Parts: sequence; structure tokens; C-alpha cells
Amino acid sequence: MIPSAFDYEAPATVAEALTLLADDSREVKVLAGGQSLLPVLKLRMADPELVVSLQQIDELRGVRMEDQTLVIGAMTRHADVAREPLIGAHAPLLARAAAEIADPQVRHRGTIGGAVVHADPASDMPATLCALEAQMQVVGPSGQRTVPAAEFFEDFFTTVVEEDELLTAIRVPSYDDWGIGYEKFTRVAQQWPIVSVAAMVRLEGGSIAEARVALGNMDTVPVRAAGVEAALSGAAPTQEAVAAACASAAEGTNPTEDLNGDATYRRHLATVLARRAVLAAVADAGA
Amino acid sequence: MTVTEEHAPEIGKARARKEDARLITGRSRYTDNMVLPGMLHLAMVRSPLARARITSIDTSAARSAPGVVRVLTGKDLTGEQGSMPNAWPVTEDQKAPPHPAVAEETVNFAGEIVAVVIARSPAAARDAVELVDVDYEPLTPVVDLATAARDEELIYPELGTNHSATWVFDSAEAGTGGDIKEAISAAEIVVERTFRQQRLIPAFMEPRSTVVDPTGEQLTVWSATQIPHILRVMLALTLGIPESKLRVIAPDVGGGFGGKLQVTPEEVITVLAARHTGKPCKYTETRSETMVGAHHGRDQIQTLRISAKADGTVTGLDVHLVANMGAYLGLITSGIPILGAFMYNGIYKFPAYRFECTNVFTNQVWTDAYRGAGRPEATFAIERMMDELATELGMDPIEVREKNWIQHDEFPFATVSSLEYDSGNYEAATAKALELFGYDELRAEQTRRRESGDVVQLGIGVSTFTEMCGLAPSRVLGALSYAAGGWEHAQVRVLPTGKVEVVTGVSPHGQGHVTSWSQIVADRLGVAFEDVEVLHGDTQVSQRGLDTYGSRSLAVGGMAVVAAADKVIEKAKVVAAHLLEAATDDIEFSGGQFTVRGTDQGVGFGDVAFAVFAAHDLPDGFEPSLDSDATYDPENFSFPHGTHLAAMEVDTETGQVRVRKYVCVDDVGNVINPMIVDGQVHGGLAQGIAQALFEEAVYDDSGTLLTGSFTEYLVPSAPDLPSFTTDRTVTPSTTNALGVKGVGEAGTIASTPAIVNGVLDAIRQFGVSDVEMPCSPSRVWHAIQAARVGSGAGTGHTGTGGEEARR
Amino acid sequence: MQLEHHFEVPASRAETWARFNDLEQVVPCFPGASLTEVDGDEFTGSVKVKLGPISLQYNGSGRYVERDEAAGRIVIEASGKDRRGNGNAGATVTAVLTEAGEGTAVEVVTEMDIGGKPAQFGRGMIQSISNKMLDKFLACIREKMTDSA
Amino acid sequence: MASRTITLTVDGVSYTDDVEPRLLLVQYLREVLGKTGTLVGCDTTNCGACTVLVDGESIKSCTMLAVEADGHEVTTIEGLATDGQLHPLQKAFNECHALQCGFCTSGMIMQSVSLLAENSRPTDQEVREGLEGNLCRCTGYQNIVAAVQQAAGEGAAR
Repeated sequence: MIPSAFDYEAPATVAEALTLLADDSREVKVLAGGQSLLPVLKLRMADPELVVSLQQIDELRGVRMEDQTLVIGAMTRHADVAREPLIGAHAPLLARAAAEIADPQVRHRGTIGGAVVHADPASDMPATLCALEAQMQVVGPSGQRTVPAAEFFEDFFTTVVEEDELLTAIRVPSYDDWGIGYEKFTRVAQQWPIVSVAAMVRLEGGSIAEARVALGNMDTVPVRAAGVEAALSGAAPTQEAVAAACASAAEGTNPTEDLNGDATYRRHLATVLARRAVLAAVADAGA
Repeated sequence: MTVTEEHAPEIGKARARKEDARLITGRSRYTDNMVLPGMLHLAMVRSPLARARITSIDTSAARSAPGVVRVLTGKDLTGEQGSMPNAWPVTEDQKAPPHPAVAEETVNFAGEIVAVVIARSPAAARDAVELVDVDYEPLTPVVDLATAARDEELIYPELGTNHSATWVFDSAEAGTGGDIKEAISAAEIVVERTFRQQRLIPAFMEPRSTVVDPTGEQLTVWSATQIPHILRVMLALTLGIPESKLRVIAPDVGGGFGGKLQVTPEEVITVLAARHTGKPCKYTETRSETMVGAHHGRDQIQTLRISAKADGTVTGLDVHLVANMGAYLGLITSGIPILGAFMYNGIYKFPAYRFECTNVFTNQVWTDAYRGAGRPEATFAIERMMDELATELGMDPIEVREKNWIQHDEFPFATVSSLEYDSGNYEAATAKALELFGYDELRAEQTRRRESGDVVQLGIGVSTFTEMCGLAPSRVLGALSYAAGGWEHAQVRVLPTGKVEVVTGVSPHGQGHVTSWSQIVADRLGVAFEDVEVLHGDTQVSQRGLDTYGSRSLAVGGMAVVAAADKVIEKAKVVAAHLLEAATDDIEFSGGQFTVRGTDQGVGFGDVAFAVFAAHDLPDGFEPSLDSDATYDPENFSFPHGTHLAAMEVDTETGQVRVRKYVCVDDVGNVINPMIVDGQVHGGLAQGIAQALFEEAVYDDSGTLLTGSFTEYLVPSAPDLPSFTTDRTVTPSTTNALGVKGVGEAGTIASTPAIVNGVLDAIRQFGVSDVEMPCSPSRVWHAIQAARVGSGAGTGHTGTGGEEARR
Repeated sequence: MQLEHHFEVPASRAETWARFNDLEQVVPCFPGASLTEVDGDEFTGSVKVKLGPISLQYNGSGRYVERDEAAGRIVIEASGKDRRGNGNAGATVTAVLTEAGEGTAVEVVTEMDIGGKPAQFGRGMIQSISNKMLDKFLACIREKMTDSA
Repeated sequence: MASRTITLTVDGVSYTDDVEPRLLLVQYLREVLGKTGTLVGCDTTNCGACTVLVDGESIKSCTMLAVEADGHEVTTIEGLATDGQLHPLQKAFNECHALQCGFCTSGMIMQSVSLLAENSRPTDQEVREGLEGNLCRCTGYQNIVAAVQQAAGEGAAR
């Protein structure tokens, strides 16, 4: 319950933060909303010498539209992502998934950037951002780079963000005419999902023109169900067609096994939840 | 002096609780809130290994760390710390290893304390824990219960076995029924099933905390405990402190559920730390420490055989238990399964009964009381078996129960397990429940869903339960070798102004005794509800008591309050007679007024109280006090019962289970405060449902608790539970003057089998015959798959949690 | 937790045997591991596990329990404890080398045992993580033996 | 490690203190300010017993550093009653018997305040979901839901 002692800095700008991160003489941890980091510190599974809080950096907060792209500051809280009208209008899937994260208290404090960099394969944001084909804006000593969500996550709790880098913003293309579905399967409400599925479809002329389906907790990183997406493209928005397309949802996945289910069960769940999410998305798109 | 208006009765009124005022405003007094001058803080070094020999402990770095006052190891406390007490040697030859508070030579479960850091701040103590360097020589842990029972690897070689004791009840030997072997050989049908009562964690919301102040004449111990009185005796016996030098206080206690019915190593250690340092010491555990270090509940393998006639009439019941003690015997670890031994026959008329239980050690934290303690296990097993019998015979589950239950006109009824049920009406409770539930409509919906092959199937679960409450007649406890009695004590103190202080020996930790006792005394003495103050939980205030557990507080403790109040009235009548210049025999008391029979002459309770205080004009030889004590020892247990019905929806694609509707009609006898009774039922249901669907303490093969936090141990939150429909029938208990039976455990005991029966009722059609608890989506789905694949019945059995974790 | 691996290297059994018996080659292959001392069949060292915010450091020792060249069987046992007392970890690696054509077939059975907080709080991930670490370890060994063959 | 000076408002009173960076907000409230009405039930951000409001929104004070509260306004259960009048939720929790042992109650009430601020007339299901981050072991939640609804009906979300 009591973390190991550490020093604390709360820089006011990204530049100052990067300077602090560049200090490799001591172990540094970045504190965003802290909803994953603080439990780890309290359990003493980590003992950084310096904690750099991003809380004072205003430029990391807020949501705006740039051309047809949503730009969401990394320090935007889940509660704000869930209720921000711009996100609701242009990327409703993101708003929906954000509203499902943990519980209200955590959503009042936790941030999208923190959740993404924490890269827990079971958390709601990574798979959702993969479905949305978001672009991650990362800044470091050698400048800024933009990484597609699909390449951002490397392993359990591991992303491409280096120790001297910061995730500053997440860019999400506009999905104005898409229907969405989000399925999160848990045994009790506050549990991490056993499997989650984020889905979007765009209908055109009575059939599915495009689909995006991403799976959470089916591997050490979020997984795009490419086979399902391909099968859905051009398919009729019917129960049968969607079910047939989603039967392959678990292909190529490598789910963790734990007390909540073995791999067989999780693979099966992925197909059921994918079908339900896609059907919800189809209904949402107005089919 | 004339009679004034009558009191409206307080008993039966839904009074809002007196206790709440401080709890809703944050003025609570939980143990961890306590701060004393110069207080030191403890932190524990706990073994990460489930079984090992301690080869060395280097405390030098910790001792010299900033703020650290002392570091104690088991070796430092040898001879002084004694062995943690077990108050229930169930057999004469019961085996048990010594249980030091701080491990001395070996550790026997992961989480066992190996050293204690005492420091000036909680942070300094916690920091120094990391500096204590313990070397272990690992020994082979025995985690699986069935494996342990086979005695292949002995946890305590010096005991020669992993078996602690075997306890048997046989109705033929006891003369309470026939011979089970004969019943089975003569049976037209025998149904045998094995169930696993998974290990549960009580998960009271307040982590345990103890503060000990050694300054002054007495050693004062504040502790988050259900049992301040028992703790005082046991600390005295364990540590050799004169009982008169110990004062134990249970201030606000944040739930217990049996989990705080314990004398804990942490309490002993905090006392020793205070003794070693001469300073007040505090230890508050973290939740992760609670999970690994505080006792767990349940954890039994139950094998039952029911013999019956083809028409569904039961003829015999044979029960074999293997009960997991864990690594040590705690306060009543060994007796928990025995508490269930008398309840397996439930509400049914079994002519023959045999029960055998083997208590077995494993390398896990010990088990002990958890809400219901032995009785939920028994009720689960018999209520599951009645459904199995109904299935085998193609009968409706209600029908098979009706055929075998004790009829309302057969009470009092001597059961095959030697109890005497005083009262009950199973027909009435069941009829009311069926009506509230809409049984026939739901059965019709079930059929429709089956026929249409709906993805979501409906199941109806039935549980008609009884339990034994009001622990306990002292002579019965004596016959069962329990170390203490089952009486309860109360004192009623009359203040000069006519207001009243009630001192009770029970120790509430959420049950609302202050409110209920106020209602009882208000009626008994005719004083205002607001004018009754209830004092408890401090051995210096409440000098005698046996505390709160086993739904005993009202049926035993409440009766002691009644008896003490009645003594007050008897004393007061003498004074009233004197003041009214009448004969004592002519004085009547009602509604707070003493009147002379046949006249309108009277005097109020308050006037008598003041007259006694002033003592100016009292009858000759009258001791100037109305204060009265009473100790009440119950003649018999009380037997609440009820009918619980659950409509369960099973998503056959995912295995997800949802409680669609839950109806229960409980008969807890007379009700003091219906709002409190409903609250007890709601909370009990939540815990019973949690056992059926969510909760399980799982150790891996090495003995690490994999469900060591609330992230993994799935305590349900609000969205995981439905709204319950609760109702009552009232058949007063005839064993106590209040006519009450107890309600603390009813919901927990009854609901688990109702839920599991409902889940099975939904999916039996696919060939599923059992799903191990908790009925997780994965288990339900696998059971359906296994059955559909067709290689015999699916059971949803996954072996031990450890095996599942490994897969 | 028991994990099994099988691979072949294009080196002779004798060469492979020699490399498997060279701790300086074997140990650094384990992710985060470093040797501090080698003394005959015994060694001491540490393993750092870093996963996002979680960092653990196991310090400990190990030894060759069995080296049966005729049977091609090597058993290495290692155990350690986290420097902050978070838990213990132990592994017994049994490798059996058999000739397979020009090369050598290697069967590795690893019995891993991780206790304490990483198991208690890891939501089951510790199993996958250990498995991954072992995969990396054996892939590295295989690579080394292949490179030098 | 160097301590830092923080200034914050708790229950309407401004405080300035030097704190260790590692000090959790809940520990600051309990141990430094003596506001023991806010309780700690777990160490993994599950139970919600420590819920307080920061700038009017609920957070778990065991999962926020005291230094992070610098410059902010914190409301605990002890600051909820105004002018000696119980908050409608406090009153409703008593009247509906929404507490037994009381250990989850501070957090449960504070979360309910935040819930009603965001949704003044929730459905029962919305109340349940709004309380998903708070564990209660005594009540089975039924009377808690009733209490929140009673308070909502009385316009608690002023």
C-alpha cells in the first residue's frame, strides 16, 4: 500500500518532460492518470527513482479536429473521451469503449495516453484504436514520429515508445457514416475483459462495404481480425453472412490462459463476440 | 399518579438504524483510525513459499534502516509466543502441528509470517520489510486436497499422516434412526454424487487491524474482531497474561462474516510487539495480506448417496466429507464441517443417516468460519441431491421435496441427526414463494425456449432450506468437545432520569444490534426507543459475553437482554408498590407504567428510577439499584427455514449466466426490525450467489494464491446482482420467549444451491449433469460442449483450480 | 508449470554438448540474465524482468545437477529471489541431446516455478511471460549453436 | 527523497503541507489531516472505499498521489453535510438501510454524489453501473440502489 520512495517532477511543457526523461542516471517512470501505475507502485512491483507527472502539461490535454482527423491529447481523461461531442460524432466507437473502461472513478482520473502506453492487452483502448486505425504521435529527443496503432503495440505492457519518449496525441480518422459495436465479456463488471471485440462497418447499397474488427486480450497485443474484415467486405448485412464471416475471428490468435478461461474457450468467445459486435454495428449503421 | 398513554410497540417497526449517524458522516471509529502518542507501526515479512524450512534470516539491514525500532523473528519469540489456539478438538485423537504466530522452523503456507518489523512510521516499517533477507530450503508443497488425503507426501512427518481427525455420526449408533447400509441395500434407487465446495475468502471490507497499548495498568487491545471476549480469554491463555490485565475493545468493525471469528497471529504479534517495545503498537494489514493471511472458508469434497423408493420417498442418506483444514487448525477450523453434520438431512424425513468427515491438512492458509460455517455446505449438498433424485425419477423438484419434508403439523420433530426442530411451516413458505415467483409461467417460458432452441435457455432453481441458529446450548457444545459454552450475557442499567443503558455480550459488526436491542428494551421497559443506549464490544464495559457469529445474537443475546430487563421490572415493582402503597403482587406493568390492579393509580418507570436513585424512601432492605444482569443459555437451537427460487438465464453460446429473477420467502420467526431482516437477507443472498457464480480462492501447484487481490477474486459489485424479491412467513420459534430464529446466514445458505440448481435446470437438456462452482462462463460452456460432443455427460469439472490455471 | 521445447542444430552432438556445458554461453541467452560468478558446476547471477511498469530482479544461484555425456543428458537447476522480497523463482532445465543425421536434436523440458507477487497479481500473465522468456532463451541458444556450427 | 509543498482545499478549508511524493492522497487525508472518515479497503484500486471528490468528480484517493492534488479542491464524506444538515444521500442511506458495517459507506456515498451530478435521474441499472467501482460485502446493493434513487427523487443532484 505504501510505494517505495521516489522523487517527483511535474513539468509544465513537453520539452521539460523530455529533458527529465533524458536523464538515464536514474530509473524514471511517467505518470499520466496513474490508474495502472499507482497499483504497481503500491504493490512494489516497481520502484522508480523519479516519477514525472504529465498532469501540468496543458498541451497534452483536449480534443480537436484537424482536417478530417480527431486529435486527442494523450492526457485526455477517459471520462472526457466518453462524453466529448467531437468524438461522439466522428469516432463513436472510441467514445463507447472509453465509457466501458474500469469504473467511473478510474475514468475520472485515467487518461487515454496512459492506457495506451501501459499496453495491457486486456484493456479497452488498444484494440479499439487498432480498429480505428489510429495514429500515435510520439515525441522524443530526435523529434516527432507517427506510428500506426497496428505497429505501436509490441508485447505485454510494451510499446514502441522508448524510455526517453512520450506519447503526445492520438490521431483518429473520422468515421462519420459507420455503425459501431463493442462487446466486452467479463464475469463481473469491474473485471478486465476476458475477450473484447471492437467493430465498425460502413454500409453501401444494402451491403457491407467495409468492416473493421479488432480483438482485445486474444494475444499479447491487440489483434485485427483481417480475415473477418475481408469476408465481411461486400457481404450482405445478414445474420448468416456475418456469422459465416466471423467464424474465423480467432484465426492466428494466441490468447493467454488463466482462471477465466482456456485458449479454446477464448477462441470460441472471439467468434461469438465478433459476430455480436458486427451485427450491432450493422444495426447501428441503419441496416 | 395516574396512567398515561400506551406505547406503540417498537418490535416489528422498520426503525432506521441508530448506528448510521456516525458511519454516514465519516465519524467512524475503525481500529486503523486510532492514533496513540508514540505509537509504533508493524509490517510483516511473509513467506512467498508454501512449504519450506527457514535456513536463515538476516535482519541486520532492516534493523539499521531509518525509523526501525526492532525486528522480531520466530526465534526471538520462541517460548514466549506459544501456539495459536484451537478451541475445538473434535476427536480425542485429533492431530495438529504447533502453530507459532511467527514461524520458527518451517513455513507451511504462502503468506505465513516469518519476521516482524517495528518502526516509527508505517512507511519505515514497510520499507524495512524489503531489507529482511530470508533464506529458505524449499520442501514439496501439498496443495491439492485429494492428494493430501492420500498421505503420499506428509506435510508434518512427525504426525505420521496428513489427516487431522475423522468424525462420524451414525443414526443407528445414536439411536436416532436406522442403519444406512440396510437402507441402501433395500433401496429401489440410489443416487450418488460428488460435489466440490470451493475455497472462499470472507472478504470483509475492513482489512484487519490491531492496536495495543501497553502503557497503564492493563494491556488494552483494540482489534477488528467479531469476538472481543473470546479474544481476551485466548490471548490470556496463549501468552500467559493474567486475564484481569487484558482489556479488549472491538470498536467499529467493518464486517466479519466469520472471517473475524478468529484469534489471529497478527493480534498475538501486536501484543508481543507492544510488550517488547513498551510502546503502543499498530498493525493494519493490506488487502493483499488479508487474502493470503486471513483464514478462508469452505473447501470440502462431498460425496453423498441418497437411497429412495421409486415414488421418491427417501430412505437413507450417506455423507462422506473430506475437509481441507489448510496448514494449521485455527480457532474452530476443525469444527466447521461438524457444524454441518446435523443439517445434511435438511427439512426431510430421512429414516437413516450416516455422516463421516475426514479433516486433512494442506499447504494453504487455514480454513475456518465463513458465513454459515458448515451449514451452507450441507444445505448445498442436500438441495442439489434432491434435484438429482427428482431428475433420476422424472419428478418435479418441488414435488420430490413435498413428498419428503416435515409437515407443519409434525412439529416438534426429532430429526435423524439428533436435533429437535421446534417449529416450521415449509408448505406455507413454499406456496408463497411459488406464487411470488410465477413458477408455472416461468416453467411455460422454459418450455417455449427449449422448443425454439433459443440461445438463452431458462432454468429454475429450487432450494428449500433450514439451518440451525442460536449457537448454542452449552451442554450440546460440551458434548461436541467445544472448549466453551454458548450462553450470552446482558445487563440493563437504569439511569436516574429513567433512561437506560443496555450492555450486551454480543459484538455487532454491521448487524444493527444497537437498533434492535433498543426496540426490544423500549417495549420491555416502556421507555422511548431513543432513550436506550446499547453498549458493547469492550470487555471493560461488557464484562461477560461470547460475541457474534452463527446467527446467535438475537436468539441468544437478545434473550439475555429480555431476561435482564425482566429482572429490572421485578425489582421496580417492589419500589412501585411501596410508592403506591400497594402490595407488590397487585402491581402490573405495561407501557412503562406500574399500576395497581383494578385502579387507575400508577407510577411511571422514570419516577421509579429516580426514586431508586434518590433512595430517600425505599422499602426496607431494598438495595438501591434497579440494574440487572442476566446470562441466558438456550435450551435448543432455532431453525429458520425458507424457500428460495431462482430463474437463471444461460447464454448457451458463451456460457454466461444471469440471475433473471430471485424470490425468497424466509421464515425467521418473529421479526424485531423488518428493514434490518431484509438487509441481512439481501447481503446473505449476495454472498451465496457469489459462491455459486463468481468467487473461488485458487492456489497453483506451488501453493501461490492466484486470486490474491480483488482483481482476481471476484467479489460481485452492484451490476452483477439482481434486485431480490424477499418476503416472509412467520412461525415463531418455541424455544425462546421472543419467538425469533436468526437471520444472519439464511440468505447465504439457501441461495447457493438455488442458483446452481437453476443453471443445471437450464442446461440438463444437453446432457449436462453438474457444473463445478463457481459456475463461470467457461465452465458452463465447456460442460455444454462436452455433453454435446456426446462422450457421456458433461460435468463442467475442471479438476482443481490449479490444474485449470496450468492449462 | 512444465514447458517443453524441441529443436535441431546443425552441429555434432559433441560440439553441442560442449556448448551446453559452457555457462558463459548459455546464461546470457536468458533474457535479462547475467552471471556474477562461476565455480565449477555452480554459478551465481541475476535475472532482470522488465515489463512495462513492472520490474523485478531475481538474484540467485544454480548448478549443473547432472551431466551425463553418454546419455547426452544435462540437468541445470537455478533458483533465486526478488531483491525486494516479492517472490521466489526456480527452474529446472533438462536437456537431452541426440544425434539427428549430421546435426543434433535437442529436447528441453523446463519445470518453472514462480511464486509470490508476480503470480499473485499477474492475472495469469506470468505463465505466458515465462513461456516467452524461455522461447527467447532457447531460440538464442539454438542460434548460437547454429552460428558456430 | 525530497518532500514537496502542496496547497489544496479539503472540505472547504485550505491546507499547506510538506509531503513525501510517495504519499497517497488517502494517506494524506487520514494521517496528515486526520480525516479518517475516508477508508482504505484494498490496494489494487478495486473496492472504492476511499472514493472522494476532486474538483467535484469522484476518484479513488488510494490511486492518486497527494502531490497530484496540489491546487485542487477535495471533498470527503466529512465535508458533505452543510450547516449541520445531512446531504440527501446521507439521509437516504440511513432511511433505506443502505449500510450495515459502514466500511464501504463513505466511498459509496461519495461515488453516488458524483453519479447523480452526471445523471440526475438514473435508472436502477444506471445506478448499479455507476457504482461498479465500489464493493459492499454486507447489503447485496439492493438498499444502496434504493437510497440513491430516493435521493435522486429528492433532487440530490443540485
